[in-house]
Amino acid sequence: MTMSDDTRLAMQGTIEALTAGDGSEPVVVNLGPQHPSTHGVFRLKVTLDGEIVQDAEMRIGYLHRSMEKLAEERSYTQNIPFTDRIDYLAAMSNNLAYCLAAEELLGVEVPPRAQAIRVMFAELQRVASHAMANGTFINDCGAWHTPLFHMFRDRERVLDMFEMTCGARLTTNYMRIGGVAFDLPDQLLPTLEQFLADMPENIANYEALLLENEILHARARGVGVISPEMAINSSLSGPVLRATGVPWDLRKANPYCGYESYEFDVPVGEQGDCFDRFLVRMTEVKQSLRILRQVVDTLPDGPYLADVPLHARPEPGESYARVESPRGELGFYLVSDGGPAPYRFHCRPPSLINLSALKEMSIGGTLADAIVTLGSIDIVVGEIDR
Amino acid sequence: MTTQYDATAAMEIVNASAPGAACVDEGVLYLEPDTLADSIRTLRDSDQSDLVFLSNLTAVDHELHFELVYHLQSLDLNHILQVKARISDREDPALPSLTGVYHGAHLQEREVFDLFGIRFEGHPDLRRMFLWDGFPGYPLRKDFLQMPGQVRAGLPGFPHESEENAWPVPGSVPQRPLHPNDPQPEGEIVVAEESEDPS
Amino acid sequence: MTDLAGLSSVLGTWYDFRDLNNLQRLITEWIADWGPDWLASIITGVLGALGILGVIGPTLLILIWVERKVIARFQQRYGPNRVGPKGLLQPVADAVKLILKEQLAPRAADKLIFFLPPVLIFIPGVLIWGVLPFGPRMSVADLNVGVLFLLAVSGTAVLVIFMAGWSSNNKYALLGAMRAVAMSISYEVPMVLALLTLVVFSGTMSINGIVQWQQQEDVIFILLFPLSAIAFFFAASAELNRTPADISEAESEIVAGYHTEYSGMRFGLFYAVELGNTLVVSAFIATFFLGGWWLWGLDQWVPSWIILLAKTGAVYFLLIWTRGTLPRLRVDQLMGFCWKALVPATLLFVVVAFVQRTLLISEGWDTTVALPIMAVFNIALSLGAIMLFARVARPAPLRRPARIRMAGADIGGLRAAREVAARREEPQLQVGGD
Amino acid sequence: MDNVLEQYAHLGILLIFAAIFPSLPLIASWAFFKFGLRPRMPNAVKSDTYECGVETEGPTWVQFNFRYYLVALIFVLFDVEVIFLFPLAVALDSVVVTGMVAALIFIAVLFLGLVYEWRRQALEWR
Repeated sequence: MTMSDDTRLAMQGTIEALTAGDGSEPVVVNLGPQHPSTHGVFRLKVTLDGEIVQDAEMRIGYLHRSMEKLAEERSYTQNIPFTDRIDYLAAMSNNLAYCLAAEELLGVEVPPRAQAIRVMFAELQRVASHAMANGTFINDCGAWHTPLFHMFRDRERVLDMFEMTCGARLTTNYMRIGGVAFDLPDQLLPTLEQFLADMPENIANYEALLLENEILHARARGVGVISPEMAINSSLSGPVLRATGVPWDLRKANPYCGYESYEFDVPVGEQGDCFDRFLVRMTEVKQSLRILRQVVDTLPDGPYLADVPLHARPEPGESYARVESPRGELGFYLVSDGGPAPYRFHCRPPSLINLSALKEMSIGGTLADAIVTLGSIDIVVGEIDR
Repeated sequence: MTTQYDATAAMEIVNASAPGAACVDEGVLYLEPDTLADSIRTLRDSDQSDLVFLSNLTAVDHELHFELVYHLQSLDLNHILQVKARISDREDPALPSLTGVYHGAHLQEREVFDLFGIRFEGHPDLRRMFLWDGFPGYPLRKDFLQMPGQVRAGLPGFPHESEENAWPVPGSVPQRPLHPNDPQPEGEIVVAEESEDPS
Repeated sequence: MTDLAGLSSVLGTWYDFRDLNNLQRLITEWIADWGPDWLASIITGVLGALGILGVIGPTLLILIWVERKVIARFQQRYGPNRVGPKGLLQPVADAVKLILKEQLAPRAADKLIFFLPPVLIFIPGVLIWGVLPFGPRMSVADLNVGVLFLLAVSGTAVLVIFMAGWSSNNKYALLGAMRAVAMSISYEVPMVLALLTLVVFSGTMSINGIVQWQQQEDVIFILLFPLSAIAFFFAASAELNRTPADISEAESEIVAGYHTEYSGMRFGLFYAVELGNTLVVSAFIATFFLGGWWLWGLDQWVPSWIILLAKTGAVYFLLIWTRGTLPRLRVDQLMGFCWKALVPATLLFVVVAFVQRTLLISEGWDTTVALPIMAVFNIALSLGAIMLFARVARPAPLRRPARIRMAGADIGGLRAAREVAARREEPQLQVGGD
Repeated sequence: MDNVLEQYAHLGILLIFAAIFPSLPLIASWAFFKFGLRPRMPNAVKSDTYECGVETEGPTWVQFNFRYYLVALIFVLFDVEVIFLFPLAVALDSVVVTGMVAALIFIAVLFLGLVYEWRRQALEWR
């Protein structure tokens, strides 16, 4: 039987209309600002066709505290507590980056013991922050808080050590221009030794629970994929960049605080998907423990703080210092006009810039994938909004 | 160790394709604002400079002019270059957007637009990011709190908070003689309509 | 068992708690002495219904505590431990709080349909208790088509969920309701097929009949049809909206799914129904696949309903365990798993059941010899089928392993990335893959 | 026969109780409201549709592409046809081999249908 072209076309059209679900309308759904998995007041506005994300747009600004403006009114030392609040899950790293920028501006030499202590706390902070990142990531995949609570246990121990040293757990305000605020208390090193002794077993437990979990693989593999070219072009950094296979780590590329004297490796992924980001973080924790071991073994004696005037007035000039924070490249750009306060204080926030490619990562996936992708980027809203 | 890329070498690369687009002053590379995007594209694509990674993009208000600061990084060659561009027009500062060169410039340019009021021509989605539409003025400008149209010192409340905290309606702004460098309020102040979301 | 010849035997059965049905029978016969037949029937019905609700009500309160405590132990927490001894009164406090809480209804909701679901959703959940045999004759209604009744009644719950989601006029609720419908109708099929296997093999659609068949043949169905049991367990946990299949109320995606807009006691009822359904489904899994009230003669010494409750508790613990351990699947993965793995697997075992049953009947084999052989054969077949389906139905991205390499001295951009990727050494971490 | 009806009557009684039971806490809640123990103070913000704290955009009741109407169709086919197997299963004692062969042919047709759906990507999400 032959069919006229018209009939064939009409039939084809009918089939296409049926299979494409024509006639349906997109639905705009807001995830956030008050949503269980946006990790703060962050809003993701997605346009859905059924369950498929057609468009994703982020709306931020619910937490804006105008830190950059406030900092222009305060002296260099007074600005240190502000940096805690930028990324409240990695306060030590933020302290460190800011102090490095201020030291560059002031030309301060930091004593070796202070350098080692800074590395110790930056790495402890990385362990704590990655524990939080991985735990909440599994939660975003739909687990019922169990891995999160287990990882919180490690984070608690790190925060206890922070408290022991500087009296605060979250907003530590520990680093100073020229060193650190206090020397290590006597109890710290034994506690840290115990922590280092216990962690390998804990990590082995997490790996046993999570790494071969087929559902986790199914949820995170091939989701939120980004190519290395696109990642570099989008200025992504940290585990998100390294998961694409680009071995860029400022601790190796531009060592600060004597990172060049410690042995560690930079883990990189292959696919650039959510699972690789998770694995890179898991592996980085092990490398951080390796660094901590070396810091404890080679901790030098001497002063912990250089002699810097409390209200120093640097020469007019500018400095840009970066550290590898748990979330990526964290930079502080300071401009001095010779006054007691910075003329311009700018923070390069990894959380914000890592979101550059969120739309590209989410489109075409399902709503659930968009949530997993957002969780794998590991944002801190305090750092996005500042 | 990340090295500083030589500004003179970068200037030669830029000027080879577009003469006069770059100059070096006290060791810092300044680019002509009009051809900024093309110059940076040249620096990105050149094998010698290879500045593929936009590390940082921000602006500084130097009162008489704005200075745009770009930190460009080469990952493979491990060097960094600081690039600056100056705009002296305070009323409608504008320069080409880098979004065509670096996708990562997208959010950073929006941030600079939000806080400094510098327009980036060619940016696909240039809206306020941290502050809500209709926020009067640009907070990181040095003259922010002396703005005309500011009824009293300090910031007004959020639009929904109360009547007396509501924003100055354009007609009700006390008319004062404006300094030539001050932004004109008419074009900038938009009354928050109904109660749209604050982003 | 009941012989009402004399007072001593009356007392004998009165105190025989193995089967509470005896008590009911006594009442019926006492009423029959002076009243009409329908009165006896109604009174026994009312007693049965009160008995069921008397089980459900307190059990729900205890179960909330159990679930929170057990999950807390998985998560290295204490769980509720402030209200009452060991926190046992926490659920009571919660219930009081929910009753005293303001009940909001969104302006945009379809009010009539919005108010009905919290009540309606209870009905299928309670009704299927009616066909659950607690003992040899101990059920509210021992239907000869009990299996069909169970499937039909439990299938209506999804309508109520859709009513709730649709009438809320909320996008999360609508998404949750849509997901619930798609998932429930899909998982209905493997559930039906898994039960069909049992019906074919035992030759009866009466639920009590299935238990009695297991008693008679001294075998439990999970040994004979392990894959059907697994499929039924997973399908049931999907119908219950529990992790790993809780997509219709996935909190990290759509806040609370279909009951997002419900507050106060209306939300409390949804919450209670979820737990109640979990309990009744555990009981049915125990009945169908673990022998129900029967346990190799122990039911002669211990009241049969205690045996059933113990088995139910074991299944319930398994459900809590999966909830506390596993992440959630995506909606398309759940559908794919249902249609590409569970449906063919259960269909395969329906065929196996037909063939084996026919062999038993027509060849007249001795079941004490034939059944163990068949069990071994079926277990081997199940393992083979699981391995086959793991290969066929596995999504493409999972076939490659995920690898983490160490960059070593190569630090940089794309060029360094290529160098790291080209190195032939073993990756530091390699997980997954075929 | 009478016995079967009695069983269903019991289920009917259970149905009534099943409707009353969940109503009790709601009635209690309502009574508490009457005694002034439970608040009811709706305002514009409270009775808004919840959408994470922002106003909802666009209508919710739209034609919604759930991409699973095909599955709904397959479900209807499967469920209806599988129900036919239940009587056969119960009556297998009397029809034995003939019944088994009939059942196998029936299942084979069903299975072929499933395989066809699978091959035609009807079971995929997209």
